[in-house]
This record gives sequence, C-alpha cells and structure tokens, in this order.
Amino acid sequence: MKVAYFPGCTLKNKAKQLDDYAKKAAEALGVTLEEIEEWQCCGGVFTTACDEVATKLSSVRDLVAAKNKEQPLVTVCSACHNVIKQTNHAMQTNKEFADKVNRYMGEEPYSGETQVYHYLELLRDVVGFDAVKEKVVNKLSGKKIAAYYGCLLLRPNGVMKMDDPENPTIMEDFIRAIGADAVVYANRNECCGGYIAMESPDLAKKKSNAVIENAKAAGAEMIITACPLCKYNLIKNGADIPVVYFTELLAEALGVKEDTNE
Amino acid sequence: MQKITQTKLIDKAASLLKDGTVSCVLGWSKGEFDYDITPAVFKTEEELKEGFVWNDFCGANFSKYLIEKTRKTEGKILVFLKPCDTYSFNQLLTEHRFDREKVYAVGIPCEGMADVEKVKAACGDGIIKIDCGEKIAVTTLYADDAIEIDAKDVLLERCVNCKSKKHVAYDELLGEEGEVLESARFDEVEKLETMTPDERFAFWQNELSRCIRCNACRDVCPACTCEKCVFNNPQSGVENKSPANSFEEKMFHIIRAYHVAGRCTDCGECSRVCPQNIPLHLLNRKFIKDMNEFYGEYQAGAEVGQRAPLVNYTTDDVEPGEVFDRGDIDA
Amino acid sequence: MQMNEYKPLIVAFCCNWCSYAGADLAGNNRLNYPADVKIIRVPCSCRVNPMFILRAFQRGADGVIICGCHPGDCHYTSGNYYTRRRMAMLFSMLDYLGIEKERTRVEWVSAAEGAKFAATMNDFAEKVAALGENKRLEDLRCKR
Amino acid sequence: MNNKYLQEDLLRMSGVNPKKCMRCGKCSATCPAYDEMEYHPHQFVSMVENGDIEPLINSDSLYKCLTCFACVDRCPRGVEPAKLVEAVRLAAVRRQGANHLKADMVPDMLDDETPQQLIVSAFRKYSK
Amino acid sequence: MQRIGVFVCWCGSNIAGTVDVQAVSDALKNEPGVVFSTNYQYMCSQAGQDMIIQAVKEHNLTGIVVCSCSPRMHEATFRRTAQAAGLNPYMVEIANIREQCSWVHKDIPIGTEKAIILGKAAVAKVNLNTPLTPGESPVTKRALVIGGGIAGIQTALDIADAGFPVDIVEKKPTIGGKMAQLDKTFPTLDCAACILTPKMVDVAQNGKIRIFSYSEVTDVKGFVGNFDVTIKKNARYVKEDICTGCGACVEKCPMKKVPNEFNLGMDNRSAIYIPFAQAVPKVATIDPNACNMLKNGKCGLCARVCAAGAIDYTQKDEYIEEKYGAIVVATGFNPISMDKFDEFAYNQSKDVITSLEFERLTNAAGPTAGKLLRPSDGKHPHTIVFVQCVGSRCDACAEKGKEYCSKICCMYTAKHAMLTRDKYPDTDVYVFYIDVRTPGKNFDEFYRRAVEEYGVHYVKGMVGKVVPEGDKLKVQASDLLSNKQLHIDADLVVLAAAIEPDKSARPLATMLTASMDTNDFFTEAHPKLRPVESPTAGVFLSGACQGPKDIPETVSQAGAAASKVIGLLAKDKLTGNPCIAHSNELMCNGCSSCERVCPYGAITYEDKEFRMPDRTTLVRRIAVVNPAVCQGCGACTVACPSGAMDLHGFASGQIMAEVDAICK
Repeated sequence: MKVAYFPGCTLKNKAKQLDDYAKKAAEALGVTLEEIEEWQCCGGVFTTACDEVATKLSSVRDLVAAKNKEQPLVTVCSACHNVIKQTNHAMQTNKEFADKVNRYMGEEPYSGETQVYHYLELLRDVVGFDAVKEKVVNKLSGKKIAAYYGCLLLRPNGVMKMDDPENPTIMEDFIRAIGADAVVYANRNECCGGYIAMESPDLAKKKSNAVIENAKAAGAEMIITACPLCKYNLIKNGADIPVVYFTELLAEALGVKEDTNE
Repeated sequence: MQKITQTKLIDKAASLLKDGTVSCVLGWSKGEFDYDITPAVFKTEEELKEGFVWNDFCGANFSKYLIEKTRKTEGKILVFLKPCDTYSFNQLLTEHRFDREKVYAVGIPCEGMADVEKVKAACGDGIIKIDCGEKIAVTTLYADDAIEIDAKDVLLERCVNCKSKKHVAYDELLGEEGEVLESARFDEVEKLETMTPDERFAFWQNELSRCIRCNACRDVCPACTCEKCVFNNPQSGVENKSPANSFEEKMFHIIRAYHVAGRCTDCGECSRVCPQNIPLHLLNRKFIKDMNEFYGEYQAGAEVGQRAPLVNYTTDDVEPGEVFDRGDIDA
Repeated sequence: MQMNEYKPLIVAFCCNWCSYAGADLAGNNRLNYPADVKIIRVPCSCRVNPMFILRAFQRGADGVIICGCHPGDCHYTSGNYYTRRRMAMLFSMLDYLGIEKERTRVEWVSAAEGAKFAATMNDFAEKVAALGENKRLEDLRCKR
Repeated sequence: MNNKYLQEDLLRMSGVNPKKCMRCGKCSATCPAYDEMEYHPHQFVSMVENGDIEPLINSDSLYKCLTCFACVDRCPRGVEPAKLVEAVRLAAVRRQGANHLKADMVPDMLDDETPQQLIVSAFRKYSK
Repeated sequence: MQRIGVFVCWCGSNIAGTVDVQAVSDALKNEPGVVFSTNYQYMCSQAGQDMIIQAVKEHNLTGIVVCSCSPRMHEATFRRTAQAAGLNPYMVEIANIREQCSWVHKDIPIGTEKAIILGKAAVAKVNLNTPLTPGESPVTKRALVIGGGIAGIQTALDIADAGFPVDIVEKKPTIGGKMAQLDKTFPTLDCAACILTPKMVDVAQNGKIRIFSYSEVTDVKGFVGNFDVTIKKNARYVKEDICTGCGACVEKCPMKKVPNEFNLGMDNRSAIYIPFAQAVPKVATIDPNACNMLKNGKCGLCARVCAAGAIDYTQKDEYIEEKYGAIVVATGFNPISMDKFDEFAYNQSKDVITSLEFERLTNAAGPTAGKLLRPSDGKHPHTIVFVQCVGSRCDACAEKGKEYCSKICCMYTAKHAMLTRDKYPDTDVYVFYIDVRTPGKNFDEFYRRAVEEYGVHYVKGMVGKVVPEGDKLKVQASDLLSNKQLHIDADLVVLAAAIEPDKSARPLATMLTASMDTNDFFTEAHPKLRPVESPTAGVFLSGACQGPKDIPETVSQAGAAASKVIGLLAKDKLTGNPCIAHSNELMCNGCSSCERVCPYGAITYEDKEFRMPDRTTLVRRIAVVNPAVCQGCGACTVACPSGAMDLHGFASGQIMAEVDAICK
C-alpha cells in the first residue's frame, strides 16, 4: 500500500537516519512512504490560541496535499505529528477557524478529511505488530529497552488519541514485536524539556536527567524515541546509555539497516 | 405469453373439484372487455370451461378475497397464485386473516402481466378484441387488421421491476419454480429522493391532486383488510369520503401507506387499479426502501410469522432527525 | 404583518414520565421559551399516532415536536424505541412528499433536563418561525 | 476597563473557562517547570479569572512553560491551564517591540547537534 | 353533553402574576359544555376544594377542569375532590397554566392567551371523558431484596420483623457486601465485623428470610403487588443444604493460586473456597474457572475429603421462579477502575493501592493479618500519602471519572490516617485534599482529631504524578497554601477512588423498568419527599444504588425502604390505574400487531363468535387486554391499523380534541 509521507525539516538534516530507516523499514513491511511534493514545514509547535491562523497554514497545506493524493498522511517526528494532528483536529472541530483558513487556501475547502497516522500507529493499526513480528529477521532478544514517549506523542490526549496518555503501551508493544524486552518506567511520558532547550538549558537538563535516571533505575540499557528533540536533549544532557530512533531498531530487526548505511 | 396454458389450469381445477379436494375455485373470468378480467368463483367444471381465463391480463391478486371467501365457504377453496401473490398470501397468514386449512393453493408461474394503458398507447382506443398468443393481437374499431404487440413491451410497471419469480407458499406447484430477482424497483424512489424538496412537493402535488378518492387502491390492496377502515369510521378522526382539498388527498395517501408499512409486499395492485394512474407504489416503496436501509432487509410475506420492522426495534436505531440525509446513512 | 413578527403555532407531545416532567422543571427554574409552544400530555411518546401529527398540521400547526424519555429509559421499557421507528418512517415520508423537514422533530428529554426542554423549544420555535407559515400541509377550511 | 478587555481577549483566544476550576492544584502539582516559575499554572487560572493579568504578562514564567500539556490532560475539570499560559504569552509578545527571542540571540544558543525544529519552534513561541 | 365547571387557580401570585385569571375564567365560560367558571386564590386549599364541591352540587356538574399547577402536582388532589363531590375522579382534567405557562412567560397578554388555550384544550378533553373505574389486583405478600450488603440485610430484617417473608438475592457466595471487607467504621471506630456479622447471623436464622447466594435475578415480569421474578442460582458445585462449612475441602484443595477477590487480589485462595470465616451461608463454592476437576476432570480431592458428601461436580445452574409483591434494589457500589488515572502509577506499582485495599491491609482477617505492610516487599511503610478525590468531582468533558462527590472518602481517609498514626506513630502520613467535607454527626470533630491529636499532615492540594523509582514512590504534589510544589519519597500511596454503582444495576434497571440517572444511580420518585421509592410502583431503593452513602445513612435508608415495603404488603388489594388499553372487538382484525409491541404481554387473542346481520354467525380472532397487566403506555394503539385499540384517559378522540382546541 502507498501512503502520503511528511518527513519534516529535521528529518532532512540532523535526523536523517530517522527518515531513511523509516522508509526502508516501511518498504520491507509492504508500505511505500510517498513524500508529498513540496511539503512545507509544520511550524514546529502548535499554537493553541484560536486566533493564530497564519502559523497553521503550512500544516493545512500538507494535509490538503495528502487529501488530494487520497492517501492517509504518515509522520515520524513526534513534534510534526503533534502539530499536524492538532491542526487537523482544529480544522475538523472549529468551524470559525476552518473558515478563516480556507479563505487563505482559495481552493476547495478543507475540513480535516485527511487521516493522520504516526508511524507507530501505522505499525500498530495498519501493518499490525503481529505482522511486524513475522517479518523480523534479527531478533533483538534480551535487550532491555526503555521507550521514551515524551509529551508530544500522547498529549493532549483528547486530540492525539494515540494511546492511554498515562500508561501507554504502543512503543512497548513495538519493542516486544522486534523481540526485545520492554522496560516500563513512570517518567516515560514526562517532558524532557525539549522546547525550552535553547531558552533554559538548565531546566531541560533537569527534566532530561529525571527521565534517564528513572529509566535506568528500571533496568534500561537503551532508550528509544520518535522525536529528534527528545533525542537531542537526552544525549546532550548526559545520557550514559544509548538513545536511538525507534526506526533504527526497526530497520535493524527487519534486516534492512545495512542498505541504508551508504 | 404465459408459459402455462389456460387449459392446464382448467384441467387442474376440474380434477380437484371432482375428487372433492376443493369445493370451489377462485379464478379469473372475462369481464366486459377482453382486457377487463375480473375475479370469480367457479363451482363446476362447466362453469370453468365457460368463463375461466388465464392470459396476459390476469394481474388480479386473489389473496385478499380469501378472507371473505374462507368465512363463507364450506370446504376448501382452490386459489391460483402467481409468485408475487404468494407474498400477500403469507402476509395475511402472518396476520391471522384467514384459515390456511381452508385453502388449497396452486402456484403458477408468471411471465409478467400486460398494462392496458400501455396497450392502448400502442394501439389506440376502441379495442374490441384481444387475443393472447405468442404475441398480443389487438383488434380496434379503427384499424383494419389486428395489431400485434410483443407482451414484453407492454408489461405492468410492477412486472418490469419484478422482484421475484419464486413462490413462497403453495400446496402444489404447476410448472417450474423461479428465483428471487434483483430488481431496479427502488430507482424511481431514489430519483425522487435526489430532487429538491420543492421539486418533490411539486411532483406529488401534481400526482395526488388527480386523486378522485374512488378507494380502488384501498379496496384492492391485500394489506388493507381492516374490519372497519379508519376512513370509513366517524370515530377515527380522519374519516372522509372524498378529498375536499390537497390536504386530504395527501393525508389519505400518507395514512394509507403508513398503515401498510411493513405489511405491504409491494404487489403493485394499487398502481395497477388506479384509474388516475397515480404511481402509488412509489409511496409504499419509499417505506420499504427506508426500512431496508435503516432496519435491515425485510420482505413482507417472505415467511409466515415474521416480525415487521414497525413492530420491532433495536436499541441503536437511527434517530428520526437523521433520516433526511441519505448520503450519511449509506456511509 | 411582517415576516419577522410571524408567530408559529407549535404542538408538543410530551410523555408523562420524562418530558412532561422536564417541561415542569423548566417552569420550576423559570426558563423561558415561546408561548407558541403548547404541550399535550401523553402517557408515553409511543402513544403519539401519526394521525395526531397530521391532524395538528391540518388544523394549522406550523410545527409538531414529540418529546420522550431517552432511549433505554422509557418508563414502559420500550415505548420510545417504537416511537423512534415510527417517527423516522413518518418524517422520512413527509420529507419525500416535499414537506419541510424542520417542521417535525423528535427530542429525548428526561425529567431532569428542564434546561434542555427550554433550549429545544426555543430552537425548534426559531427554526419553524424561520420557515414561516405551514402551507404545504394545511387544510384551508381550518384556517385561523 | 482595559483589563476587562484584555481578560476577555485571553479567554476568547484560549477558549479556557477559568470558572470551571475547583482549586485542586493538580495542574501545579503535575507541572515539570514549577520550580522555575514565579507564577504557577493554577495561579494563571485564578489570576486571569480575577483580571490580575499584568503581573503575568511581565513575568518570566511565560517562557518556562514547556508546552507539555500535562496540566491539560490531568486537570480533573477540563480547564486546560497551558492554553491560558500560551494566551498570556502571546498577549505579551504581540506587544510592540516585545519579542522575547531575537534573531541575533540565536547563534550563541546553538551547538552542532541542535535540531532545526528547536529554532523554528522557539521563534514560533517567543516572537511575533 | 357534559356539564363542565372550570376552576382557575391564582396560586397566589404564581399564576395570577403573569396570567389574568379573571380573563381566563371569563373566556372559558363560553366553551362548549362549560356551565360554570370561576377563579380563586388557592384552588388546592380546603376552601378551594370546598368551592369545587359546592359548584358540582349547585350546577350539577359532570366534569371538572382545573387550571392550575402541573397535574404531576395536584391531579390526585383534585380527583379526590371530585370523588368527595360524588363525581367519578377521572372526570377531572388539569390545564397546566403554572409550570408550562405563567412560570415560563413574562408578558401578561401572552400568558393569558396561552392559559386560555390550554384551558380550552382541557375542556375539549373533558367533554370526551368517561367515568373510569380502576381495577383491583391482589398483593403477593412476599418481598424480594436484590443485594445482600448492609443495605439489603437491614431491609430484609426489618421486613421480616413485620412478619412478611423476604428473599435476598446476592451474586457473591456470601452476604455481607462491602461492609464485610472494612476494618473499622467512622466516626466511632467500631469494628465493622463486630457490628455486621451478628446481623448476618440474624438473617441466616430468621425463618422468614431465604438467602439465594451466588445467584442473580435474570427476569422480572408483572407489576406492583404481582411481580414474577426468575432467579438464576449459579452452580456452586456444592450441595448447600449438606455442606457444614467445615473447611476440610478448602484446606486440601491443591489449586491454591487463585487471586482472592475478598482481599482484592492481594493474596490467594483455593479453587474451592469460603470467602471469609463469618460467611453466610457458610458453605463452600467451587470456582469453575480454577478447579481442575471441572476444567479437565482431573483431581476430585475435595469430594474425597468431604465427610458430608456435599460436593457435586455435576451441579447445574438452577432457575427459580417466584412471585413477589415488592422489590427492593440494594445493589450497592464499587470503587471505579484506576486505569484512567495512571499518573498515580496504580498499574505500575503494587504499593499504590486504593482505600478499599488499604482496609484489607489493616484488617485482622486480611492478607497481612492486620499488620500494615507494603504489598511489594512486606516492609512497614514509613511515609504514606493519601490522595483524595481520585475520579470524583471531574468535569464531564475530561471524559474520565465521575462528576459527583463520592461522599465517603473524606471520612474514611481521616479514619485511615488516624488509625495509622495511632498504631504506627513512627509513620508520616500526608493527606492531599481539595476540600474536606464532613457534614455528619461528629464527623468534623473526628477529622479535627486526626489533625490535632494524631498529627496527620493535611495538605491543601493535589498529587500530580507518582513515579516509582527503586523502592520509593516519588510523589510530586502541590501545596497550594504555601505555594510550593512538594516532592515526597513515599513508601505507600493510597488513592481514594471514586465510587460508582455496581455494573449489574443497569441491566437490572431495564428489567425493572426503573429509571436511572446518567451515572447509573437509580432515581427516586421524588428527591425530597419520596427518597426510597423508585418511580416504578413496587420498586424500592436501599443504600448506595441510589447515590453515594455511608453506613449510617445506608442503614436508615434501608429501614425507610423496609417500612415502605411493609406498607405495601400490608394491603390486601391494590387499586390499579384505569387508564389502560381496550380493544373494540367489532373493529379488531386479530392481526397481532398490538401483541408484538406490548412490553408487558398484556394482550392475548381469543376466537369470538359474532352474530352477523344476515343471522349467520362468524368466528373471528380478536385481541383482549388483561387490565391487571396493562400499564397504559399506548404502544398498541398506534400499532393497530384499524384503530380498534384505544386507551382510556388518553383516547385518540380526546387527544385529537386537544389538538383541535390548541390549533383552533
């Protein structure tokens, strides 16, 4: 099957692996990620104020592009996912806002028809973790991996509706699907301080440390994440266990990692 | 042309009369004109040979007559049932309207019945003679030779959109059994549904304003079998004999369609007998289509003892406010 | 008379156990709704015969609303489930005949929903008033 | 009067109804940036409700909120304090010359690994 | 032709303030059938009623229209008035010109006009009223109590005490309910078992009470005074009448790893079990999901050790049908699931527990024999954090938790905190609260003692997150009064989970046709004046199934419900509602449409012989309504195509007359 794909700015620069591995792994699972043409930056952060219209237009254009392709839109980066999903939700539920946006768009009015999936949701709801399990060639047995969700994937739950925001399981199920052991720890849904890493590096350090310590106390040997911001923050703030993108592990498990290292 | 012959039916009836299985026969007989065929009761072989008719104009559905006849007749009654008639037959049994034991039902195949209006349209007025053979040969006052028409070209609306060639009830079947058919009977309803309310209003205003309240639709309807019809009952609050204005025209037809909703087998008799050619079946079919869509496929009379949609429910039925937007229901 | 002054006539059938009590509660709480709404008490919404609705239109009503207990909460267990089917069928038919669909409505109002009752009546009256006089289903002999 | 206007503006922008708050303090209990803040999430709610908004606009607390939505998700009353914080922040940076982050400040904040999105989002949040 | 009297009530200024009552009575004077019309300040007062009685006599009235408050308020009053005046009580109609007119409209001309129209509608209806006589039905002098907790126990004891037989249906193997799981009770700190178990024994020994334990109600038919109830006795695979409760089977059972529900899964029981020592009936039950013998036919040890021979692996579920005059619902409550509140890590750490679990941990008969030990490692906790209002008082749009206050949590938490400090003075106890609600006798004094005498730290604020790390629970909370975020390393966190009605209540309500609110609590017939009756006649409410309640409140409500039941069962006959369906046999088609929609099975068919005009006879199938069973909903009247079926009191003709009057 083919789906529309939104990589986002960071995946084309600092987080190239997240992007490459995602595409190869999806291909191995029978899903082609078709990058939408001339996609625009999602904006990085979703402004909750309902009178901020212009800042959300770029996300809407991406959503419209997927609608025109008649495909669901898949994202990998947690931040992009959060912004695009929240924008889509606003287009569905806030008529006044949608009207304003559509006046900028000038084409056929858009009202949130595009289905937005995070890559993890694609694995769980479309491919199925059982199918992933079957395709695994390198089982990562015995590896104790802690999933780090951060805040953007899960919250606000009323919009994201990905998983139980307080006790999520989607990444743990993913870890088990590729044959490793999932380490469950309470801070996995607490913020690492990502957005303020430039503004208040000390606060970011404190928050990142709390995550790392809690994961380690629970026995983690490695942390996986879906977010370049989280990865940056955790590594920068002294993670002494590896922090990697979940797509990298997926590619490794599916045996397509080598192809990617050109 | 009908596959089974008139002679065969007369022979069957005569032998059943003779061996005492039945005491009389409910059948078709010739009326004033060849196309004007009416129901009749035959008690002897002679009477049968004299008047029994079976041809392309035997549209009449006899099920309803059984209510009255079974009450008044000693012994069994032989009734010939075309496939569509058998649904009405079952529906009346579901409603306990006659005693099944008093009826000997013979299923007969049907190739579709002719619409006199269409014949007239093809041959003109002044019909004096019709012969039903391979083709329908029509002799009129104004033409020298009989005009031959293919029966397929002049079928009744209900036969064009025949829903079933299968008999759902009989004691004995003559000829071959058919199948339930895929018909396009809801196409017209759909067309109306896609019109604007104003267009629909105009359509029905035009149709129903022609109603002369002859009551033929009610009187022929195998579902309209009330001991006392609400329109004849001063206590009912809706009694009226003739429509004084467009409200009463509409009320009569809405209530009539509503009363038979879930019980109407879509036999099409109402439209067949309407002297004003009002497409009354479009009201009944609207209900049938709605019920199929909202509550699951339901064919009244398909089986005896079925529970009709309007005397049934589920806890998650569609809300009355949601019935208008048809696109959403399908999705 | 100007259009915007048009006062519609609305007949509301309310079941005794939920909606009539809800209307009483609206009164207790002094929640306003138009005086154009006149309530007829019935034991259950399933008592409402389509003939009553047609009769109301015939006599000049501009809108008819049926209120009953919420599905599942019927005092008689299942009465409102029948109402739901009957009215779905009737409303669909009226729509099919080109009668404005805003003139008929079914609303589930519990005994505790005085505010919903008042809000429903305000909204219904407003929608019916916007349509103006009922001309498609009226009996000229019964004109006021 | 002016304050009333600002208050209404904040409530409209954020879509938050502070009257729903039952003063449980769970937002502040859950806030990961609590210790860095002069005014805490529950105070944003009650101060906006009281029209006591200027102190919030002038406070550094606006730039400490992580936008992690923990208070939004965990509030038992559905008040959504983070949206109110954001509204106040916008009210502040939308004022003439009040951008919190200026372009010439950025180079010093970067390192080799800084992801692009961090810069983009910082501008979105702190400048207009 | 009727002779109708119209009586317009001012209701002080309630009606007269917005409706010109004189104009109303004048206008209605000219309506067909009306021979007398007047108005008065308070029609429902003695003087007002006397006025009606006198008018009936003076003017030979045959019908009465009262324009007043809602018929739900005073219809019964004015029917009695009519009766006193020698009229049939059903010749009265009420025009509701208060709740549905004067109270919702402000403008006098508008209110007056509407009141006149409503009055006209009532007059039009009375013109078609006919005298109705209610049927009578006998009363089955036996009560059913559904639920065997303290509410059900108290209700059953009180009813039995008055001499009426009572059956208790309890779905668990023993009666006792939640109270049997508690340790102490606030605010007196009596031991729950010490005051409950004697009552349980009373139930067991009372000759008037039967206990159907491990049973459930599966069907309810009939009506007040005459309920037909089907009770399913689940197979317990032990013959109840033979088992002595010696416990030999429990001891020998090799399958000992079944989570013990009585201790909320904090320890294990065997596959054959007696829930607790004082269980009533004290009879063993085999858990079919755990027993090897029942699952795969291997074992049979319990049968071998049972001296009484009570074990029966072939036992089947049994259905019992019984008649009752009254039914009391006492289905109680449960704590809500903590799944949606995992910021408190309930699913992530064994040391985060609910308050009910805490009760078991401090109960001498509990999994730790009454020693307060952590479930994870059995160590004594030194710092305990109690969190109040978990899932209570939530906004509906938050889509988790309940909107209501669970009412009992403030007090039991004070009790837990106090008892902990009393028994283990070395323990630090924090209680995080939003408000402390103590409106009960000696309640606030109790809470103050916990703070002042026992040194419990009450902190105004909420816990935001609990993070298990190592063997500690890192609690992050706010202290609103000192404007600080607190970080506490706790050993045990106790959540005061909101309570909700038992899940069995919703299907039961459907069976009973008793109404429920959006939270699945049963609604009472009147929130103030009829708090223990359901709006469905003959169904009564006891305990927390009606709303959150503590024990003293539950017991007093249980007694009140019992007195209502006794009042009902003491009657020999009940007067029914005469507003029921009836079929006109001349018009009936016998088509069965009415029977199919009747929710009560009140319609049957018979073959009836008719004499025809031509002197022949005709046998036709016609519908017959059983007046004792029909409740008068009217579903049949619309299903009937011929209009043969009609409803007394709400006849088609009457409703259409009202329509006409309103639309005229």
